[in-house]
Amino acid sequence: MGRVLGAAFTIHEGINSVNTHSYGPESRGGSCRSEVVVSKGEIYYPNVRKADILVALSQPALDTYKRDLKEEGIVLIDPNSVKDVPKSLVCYGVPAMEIAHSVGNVKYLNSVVLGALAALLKSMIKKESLKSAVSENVPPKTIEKNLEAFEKGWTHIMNANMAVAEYEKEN
Amino acid sequence: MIEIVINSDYCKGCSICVAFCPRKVLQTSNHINSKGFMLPEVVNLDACTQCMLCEIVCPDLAIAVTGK
Amino acid sequence: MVEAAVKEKKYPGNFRRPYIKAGRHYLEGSEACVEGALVAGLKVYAGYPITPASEIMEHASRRLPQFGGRFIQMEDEISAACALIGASWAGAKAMTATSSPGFSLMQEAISFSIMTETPLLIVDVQRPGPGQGYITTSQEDVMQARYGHHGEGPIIALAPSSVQDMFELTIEAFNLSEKWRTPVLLMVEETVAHLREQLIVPELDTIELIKRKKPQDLNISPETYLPYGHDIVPPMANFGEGYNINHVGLVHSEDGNVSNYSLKVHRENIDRLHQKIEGNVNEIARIESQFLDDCDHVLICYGSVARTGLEAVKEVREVHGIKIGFIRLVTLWPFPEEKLRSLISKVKNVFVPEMNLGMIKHPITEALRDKCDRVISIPEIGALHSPEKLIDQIIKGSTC
Amino acid sequence: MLKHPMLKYIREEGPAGKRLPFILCPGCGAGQVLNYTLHAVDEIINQPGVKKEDFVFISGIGCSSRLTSHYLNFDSGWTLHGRALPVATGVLLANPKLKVIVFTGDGDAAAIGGNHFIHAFRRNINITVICVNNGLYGMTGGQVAPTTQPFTITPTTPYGNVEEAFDLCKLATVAGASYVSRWTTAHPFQTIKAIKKGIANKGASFIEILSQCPVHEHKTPVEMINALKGMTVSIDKSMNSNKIPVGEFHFAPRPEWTERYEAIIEKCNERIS
Repeated sequence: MGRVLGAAFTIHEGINSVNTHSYGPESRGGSCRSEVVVSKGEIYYPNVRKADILVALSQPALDTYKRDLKEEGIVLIDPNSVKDVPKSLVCYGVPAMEIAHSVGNVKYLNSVVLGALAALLKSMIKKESLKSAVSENVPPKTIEKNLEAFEKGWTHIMNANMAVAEYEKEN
Repeated sequence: MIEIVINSDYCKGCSICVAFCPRKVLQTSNHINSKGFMLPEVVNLDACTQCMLCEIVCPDLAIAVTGK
Repeated sequence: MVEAAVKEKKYPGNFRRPYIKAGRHYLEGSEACVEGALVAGLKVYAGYPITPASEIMEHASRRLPQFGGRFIQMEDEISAACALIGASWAGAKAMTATSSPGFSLMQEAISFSIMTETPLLIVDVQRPGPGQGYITTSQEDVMQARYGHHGEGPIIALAPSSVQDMFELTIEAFNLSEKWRTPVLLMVEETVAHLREQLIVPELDTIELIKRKKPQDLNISPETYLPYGHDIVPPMANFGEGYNINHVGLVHSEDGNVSNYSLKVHRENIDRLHQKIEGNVNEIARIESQFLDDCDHVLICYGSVARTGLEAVKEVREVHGIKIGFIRLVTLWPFPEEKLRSLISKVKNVFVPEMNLGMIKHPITEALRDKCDRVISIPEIGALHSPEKLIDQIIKGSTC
Repeated sequence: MLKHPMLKYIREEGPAGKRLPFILCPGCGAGQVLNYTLHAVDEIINQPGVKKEDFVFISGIGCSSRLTSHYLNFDSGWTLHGRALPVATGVLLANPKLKVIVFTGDGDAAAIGGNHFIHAFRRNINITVICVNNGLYGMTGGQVAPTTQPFTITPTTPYGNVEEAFDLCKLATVAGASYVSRWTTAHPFQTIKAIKKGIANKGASFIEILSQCPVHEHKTPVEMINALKGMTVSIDKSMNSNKIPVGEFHFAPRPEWTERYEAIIEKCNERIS
């Protein structure tokens, strides 16, 4: 997921990005993590120190890695598996697993989340850039399904945003 | 004419050629080379059938027989 | 120049070789390393899986047959390194990648290939030790690279710090090994091997490729050919070309004779091997530097530490007003003592951040013995220094 | 002067001086094995279409490995102890057209190089392994080897060897060699024939040659060769015998490593074009 996000920024937007991933026993069956640093300038230190956005797809992942999130950072979760989110965080939910299954199977989960991320990052990166990066990084036979998953993730967040906006307008 | 030549620089006097020769053409001699090895000598050239066995078994490529 | 290599068909079949395209890519360090090697003309990869170097091996196994090259997974690191030696003798550019414990197993083969003057490339994706240590990042093999193998054997070792470097220095490593007829080590850290970032590939025919000097090129006949003679870097005949080359690892004279041993023959043999590399250190070694004009202090680093190093130096200069220069050793071995000395006139402190407890600090201290007040090691184990840590240490060190 | 015919394949001297006589002790079986091998190679080179420069000799370390040190007028590599097979594998990866012959000893092949031994045969890569088995470590002083018989007294088993010996031919066969035979230095013509067959076999061939070490066994070469003859029996008469069987144990050609890999290269080629 980090690789696709990084490629979208670097290849399609010409913005520097560096992607690192956790490497160890945890990447083979436990919780694993992938980090992306994006900058218009040079990126020297490759790791994330204080993240603006954290995508946490399991409760242990959020519990472990929330320490690296800015105090008022944004967290994107799958509400079906992550129940306990600290109040201080700005939280968005996308039922990624559920949507992935509706598209086909669990393999499309990453594309759902990328679609959701695209909605959250829409001021920074064009939706089309991310869609192109998804198409280039998945097996050719699955492009259509992946893009469908991407769109569903995108729509989910956009609808949620609209709901929030309406709610705020009403109150 | 058959010729059997023993290279005294290369020979280490192991006598394997003497043992392998089916016609007793060769025999260990009293000639000692510069390294102190006792060389074989040809004692019965007429009996040689050019079977080349002495040439084939020599560990030091030190003996040569005229080819057929 | 790549075109020339393509034209020189060593294998049957007309391959439309799918070289990496010129332009912008988003690749992992491991992938960039293999792509660079393929551009350099890699033909044989023999390896053994080990974390965190397996990605290089996996990528090579996918890509090599597309170029008519051969990939083999050997039974251990020892045999992997030895297979490279055989492949190189038969004329192929050969490489392997391993990590620290496997690198230890390859030391005998490295020593042997120094003695037999066999060009090959070994990539060491370093992990912390001793023992199994851990599988995170490290620079703990930089001394093993030079002194790990038995005997007086000079080595060439390079330290990449970015994905771009992984591509470019792999090509440079092959060029150096072919030019100087010697094994070359690429001392990578896990940080760089698993980093994904931008890689800009130049037009392939602008990349300079060096091939080993052969006796045929110098009109030397098989009868007069000396496998270890003619020049300080002897021309190397490949197997199968009728030059009847005898590769020997015992002390030998120029014609490869091992039975006329004398102290003189021994000394000449070792002196030439040493001179070939150490005597040409200024041509072989590269150093990058910034902000050296007005500096009171200097930070010297290599590999991925150069990333944080440069960030820290910039911030310390801009925010804290401390005049500190930046030096990155692209080449670790042969150690570029003369070049390093020529860059620095006189400074107070030399900071040496390393992902070990201070290894390259020693040759730096030796090189700058009269050019600085003190050398301060900034060690880190198992992780890349954060810029904050470096900034903090630099401020502390330069104000007391 | 009349010279031994095989000296045409030997560098008797070079610019830095003489290389012969061989460094081997008087009556060493390794020298005989070299002689047999050169006879076999000579017969193959005299066949039409075979070039001398296609032959490559690789060896490890030990008495038998000294054969390829600097004596041969062929391409050769004298490599690390036990590592001849991986180096030979590398040679074939770079140029599968070459005919690679490996000289090795019992310690080199079965002890330090034991792992490479089984894997080279499993891969069935196109090498001919000629193993000079004298049952001990000659170069280092006659110590016990993995092929030494139990109860034998050697410098490192002063109270007798407590271990059983390897049967290298069985080991090579189960590991996957496509041609396996065993002879002794007392069987010159059979050995030459076996080596020729081994080189002709496209795949991994193993030829074990039981050999004498007169120095460490404290016997004359001739006594030892006679003993080798006496202690062995042809494989078809070996059923009810305690003697060591000699002959051709296994011949079953199967796809060779580089041939199989060639198919992968072809497939990649098709997919690209």
